[in-house]
Amino acid sequence: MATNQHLFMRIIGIVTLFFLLAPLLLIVVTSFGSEPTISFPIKGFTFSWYANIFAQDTFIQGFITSLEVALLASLTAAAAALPAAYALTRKRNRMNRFLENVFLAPVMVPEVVLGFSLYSSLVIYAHFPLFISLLFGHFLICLPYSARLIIAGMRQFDGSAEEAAWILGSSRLSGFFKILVPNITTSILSGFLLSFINSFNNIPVSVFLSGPNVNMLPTAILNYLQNNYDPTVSAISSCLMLLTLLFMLLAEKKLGLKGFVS
Amino acid sequence: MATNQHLFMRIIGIVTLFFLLAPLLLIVVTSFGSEPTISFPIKGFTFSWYANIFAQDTFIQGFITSLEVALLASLTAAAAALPAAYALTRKRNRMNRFLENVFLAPVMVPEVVLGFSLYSSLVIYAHFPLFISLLFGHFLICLPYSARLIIAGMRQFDGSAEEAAWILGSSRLSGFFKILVPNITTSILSGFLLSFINSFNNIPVSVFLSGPNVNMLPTAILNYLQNNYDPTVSAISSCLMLLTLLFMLLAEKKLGLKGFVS
Amino acid sequence: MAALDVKNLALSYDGKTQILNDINLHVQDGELVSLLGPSGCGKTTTLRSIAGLIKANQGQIFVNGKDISKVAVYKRNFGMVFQSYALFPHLNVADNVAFGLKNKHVREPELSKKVDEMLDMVGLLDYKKRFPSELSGGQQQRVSLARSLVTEPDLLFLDEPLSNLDAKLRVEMREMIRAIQQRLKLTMLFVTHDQSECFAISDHVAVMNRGTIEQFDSSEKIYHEPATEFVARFIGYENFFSVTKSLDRQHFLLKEGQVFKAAGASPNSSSLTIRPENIDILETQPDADGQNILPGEVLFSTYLGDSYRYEIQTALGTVIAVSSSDKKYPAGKAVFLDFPSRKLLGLNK
Amino acid sequence: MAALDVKNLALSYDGKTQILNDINLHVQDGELVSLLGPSGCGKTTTLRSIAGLIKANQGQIFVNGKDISKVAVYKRNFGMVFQSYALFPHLNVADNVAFGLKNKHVREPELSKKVDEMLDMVGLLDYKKRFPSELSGGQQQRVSLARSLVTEPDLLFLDEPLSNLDAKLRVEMREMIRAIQQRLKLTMLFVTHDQSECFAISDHVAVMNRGTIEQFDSSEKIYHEPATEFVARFIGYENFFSVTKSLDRQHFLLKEGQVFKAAGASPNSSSLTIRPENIDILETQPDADGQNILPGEVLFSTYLGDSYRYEIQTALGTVIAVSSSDKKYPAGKAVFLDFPSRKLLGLNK
Repeated sequence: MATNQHLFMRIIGIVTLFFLLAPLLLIVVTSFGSEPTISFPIKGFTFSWYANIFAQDTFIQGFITSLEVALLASLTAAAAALPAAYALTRKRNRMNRFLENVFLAPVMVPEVVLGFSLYSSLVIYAHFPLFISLLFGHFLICLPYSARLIIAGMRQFDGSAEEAAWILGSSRLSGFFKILVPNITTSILSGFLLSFINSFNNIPVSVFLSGPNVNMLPTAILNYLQNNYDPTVSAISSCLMLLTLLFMLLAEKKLGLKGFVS
Repeated sequence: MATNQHLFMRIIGIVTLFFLLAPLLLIVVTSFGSEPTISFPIKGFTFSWYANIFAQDTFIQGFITSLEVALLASLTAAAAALPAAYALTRKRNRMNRFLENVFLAPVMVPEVVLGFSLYSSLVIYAHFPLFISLLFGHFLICLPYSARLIIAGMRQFDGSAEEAAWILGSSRLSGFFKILVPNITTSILSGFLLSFINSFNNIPVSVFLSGPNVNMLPTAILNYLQNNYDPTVSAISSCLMLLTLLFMLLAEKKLGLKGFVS
Repeated sequence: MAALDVKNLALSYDGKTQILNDINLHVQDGELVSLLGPSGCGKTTTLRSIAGLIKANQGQIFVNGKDISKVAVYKRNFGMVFQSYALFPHLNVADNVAFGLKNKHVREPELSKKVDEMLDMVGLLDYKKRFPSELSGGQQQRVSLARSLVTEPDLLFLDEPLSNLDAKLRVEMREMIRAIQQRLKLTMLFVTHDQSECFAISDHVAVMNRGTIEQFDSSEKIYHEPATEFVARFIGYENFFSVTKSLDRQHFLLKEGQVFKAAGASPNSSSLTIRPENIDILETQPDADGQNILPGEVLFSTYLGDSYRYEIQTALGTVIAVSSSDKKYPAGKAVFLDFPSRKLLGLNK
Repeated sequence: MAALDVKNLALSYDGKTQILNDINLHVQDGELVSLLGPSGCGKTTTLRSIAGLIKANQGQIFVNGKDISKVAVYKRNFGMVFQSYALFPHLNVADNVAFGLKNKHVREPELSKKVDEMLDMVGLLDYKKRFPSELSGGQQQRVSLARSLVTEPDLLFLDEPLSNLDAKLRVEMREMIRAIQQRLKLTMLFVTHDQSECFAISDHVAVMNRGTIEQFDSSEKIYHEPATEFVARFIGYENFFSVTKSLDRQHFLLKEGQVFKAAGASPNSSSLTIRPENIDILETQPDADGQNILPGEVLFSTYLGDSYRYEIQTALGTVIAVSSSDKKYPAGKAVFLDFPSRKLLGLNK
């Protein structure tokens, strides 16, 4: 059975890989096509669709907004998750279990509902500025990723090293920053990267909390596609893939991708 | 510092809870409002928006499509992940590590790119039926969740129990089904539930692979909102939240939520 | 170093179950005292309470006569060696050892000098730049020892420091700890569940059971004169005979009707005990008066390398005897057991 | 049960490093043979190769003279007790034990009868309906034993079955295993790294080192006549003296220039060894001819409970001696060591 097993797995692997990779490759190829609509095989070769990205103000501005929002949301989520996770992992009582669920809960609310409810309450009802609302929505998206990885990292780290630091004359605060934090940087960074990618690529929340001058890149792409079907979208998709790939390679190299994909 | 720590964490917890729960509660409340547009506080009380859900063919049909697609995609993903995870966890070599990354990869492709590429290749280029393409996109969404949880479950299960079964006269196939599978049902079910919820609520892939008669509920809601801002959306959002909540309670009760939120 | 006094230490997490119960300890300056007991007896909790890692509900802790019960853990000037080594994974060996000194604001060149001296003492000077993950368990434990000694603490705590090491290393490490302790005249409190480790290393031993100290005495006294059946069992006595009443200063009537002479037992002993290796196995009934002689039948034997261990069926139940004679008695063999009256100890309940 | 023969078993994963090297074993019907060695010596790999869980590159395995090397593991009719117990967590005790019988198509009422008999034998009949997670480690291991015995296997393998149990339970379990083995005349192969466990239970012992068998002999012979320095070290000899040449049948010139008389050593011995407890410590030089007498100075002593262990500085380096005398020699004390010529063993390299 061992070899049958292996064969079966390879077939699944190859089929998955094909149906996952072929469409992605197709996008990359069509982004260089000279025809005015996306077509395959391509007739001529051009870089003009890549140039066109920069002609579209909505993409440039979307990219900048995406960077800003993803960065700020990931940072604040990590900053909030770090002390919270510390308090949570030191003691295991009912209150802490409840709070842990709160920190991990947003991931379970259907994102369309989350986006719609934030839009209705923060933007329409409370008249929060759109950018602040968007940022808060993305903070909620990022929090579970950071919290999950930091909690896991702290659970894994032997608590007696911290106790040793106290006995050797470190206060609790100093032990936290000198001993605990340096030993869970991988978890903190993984959580940050995962937050960033998810926030950057998010659609359901961003689509509700966008408006004039506040539009993230994925929603800008979606909007553009409603009126155009030209290879500019292929080009920008290729750029996004390239960025994600670079990001992942960096993460794999620096962090060993620990807890990153899985 | 211990008490400061605790206080700080509570403040973060309460703020998060407030900004997460208040908007959700607002949606529930407005779904009962009698005004023709969403407003708060509500002036009158009515169930008519819930009744209106059933008057909108697009919601009913979207719900049915969502159920079908999420169910089929989760099931096929689990069926594919089970033997693949088994082969992967038995031996740790380069080929298997590569294949493991393949099974977990879809989660790392920006969903807007995944949706757009599947639409361009499967629907436009290869002329696959829309429903099949949608199903395949959701299979890709589900696969990482099932694979991740089943792989984790198998890693955790003591392999010598299977060896004991072989020595006691079970073939490899019989050991797999009689010993391994019954001991990782929690992982299998958790993976299935997580797949199902993510598939059911997905927007970025569904939005590209929808069309006449093939439309999932979240995209139907999105479409509806582009022309209307009446409490019907609040009502259907409330229903979705209720469903998710029931689902989670069921999962917590049956599976102890093991590896479900985290 | 310093003397330690613990007075009436008590701990309960829920106010109902008593984890520690009226713990009293006196450790002299330069002495090594062990807390010995099975897992769950409270020995580690006692150590952690004294160190300040756990807050006791009640009791005082005095170091050189000064009450430090209210002093924060990081101001107590103690050292501690953990079972899990508890090294700082992100710091190399030298930085691990220097950590406590830096907290005390010791500066270069004194810092490096002290670290080097200490690493030299534990034989790891060549490993200065290594990281904990690159060291074996024994090496990690030596770094841990160096790290806790370099700050010249008033007291050194060792929490089962050897139990993650293999048998050979365990003997080496315990001799090294004992040698350093005697050379530097350190005051140490050592927690272990291993009686041979405990006897090899300690000046005094506190045997703990269910949160209380059952006996606190010198190693020799604990070994030869266990006070209670629990202590006796824990340190390797295997035969226990219930006493119905004492007939005179030396003779005891057992539950089963036999009379045993026990030369040193107190008249109010509730049971008698003897080590398996102190019972003599005879093939024929001796000519003597037959006192302390019991007939029996060999049930089962085990080869121990230098001796045989027998389970022998007697009128007093199954008796465990160990004989270092080269001759092996087969199962079923009828023998006579001689219980030397000086080796029979009296126990309280 | 059956006899086992292993011929020229060899294993290498990469074709370069030899994991197992020319392993030969003969286990008679009804005999218990142990594989003893440090971790990484290949003892578990040998066991797993014989059981069929690992495919060896070379060699044959015969059961009752029949070559079973090519037979699939699930058709070999063996039993195995794992270190991790390896019970089926989703099945209760009775179903765990019944698992192998069901694979052999044993039907009710015979099935229940056999299961009950076996559970009765290991004393767990009352635990039939419990699940593994509700049992203690010792109980789980007894279920594992029952599960592997109920199918009446030709051979029973035990892979460090006791090493997850605490000290007391370990002694109880090993005596239970030995008793059942002798009563039912089972053929067993037992893997352990613990020499006392090994001697207590085995008829024959194979001491392994780096994938080869260094010595395969009866327990007594291994204990009293270790063939190599590795074997001697592993079973507790601590003093080794290099031989420069043998002067006659009994006298050996040591590297340091001394001459030792060793009554039983072979003339081509490359070193002499003696157990710490066989060295006599004397306070004054004996009147005799001075043969096998060495002056020394006590460096360090350790209390072992029933005896003291000394490190003594001599012209032959540090000698380890154990004295059960009540008298303790302090550090610095000048003593004379007597090495009884009958207790000095000769070793090959």
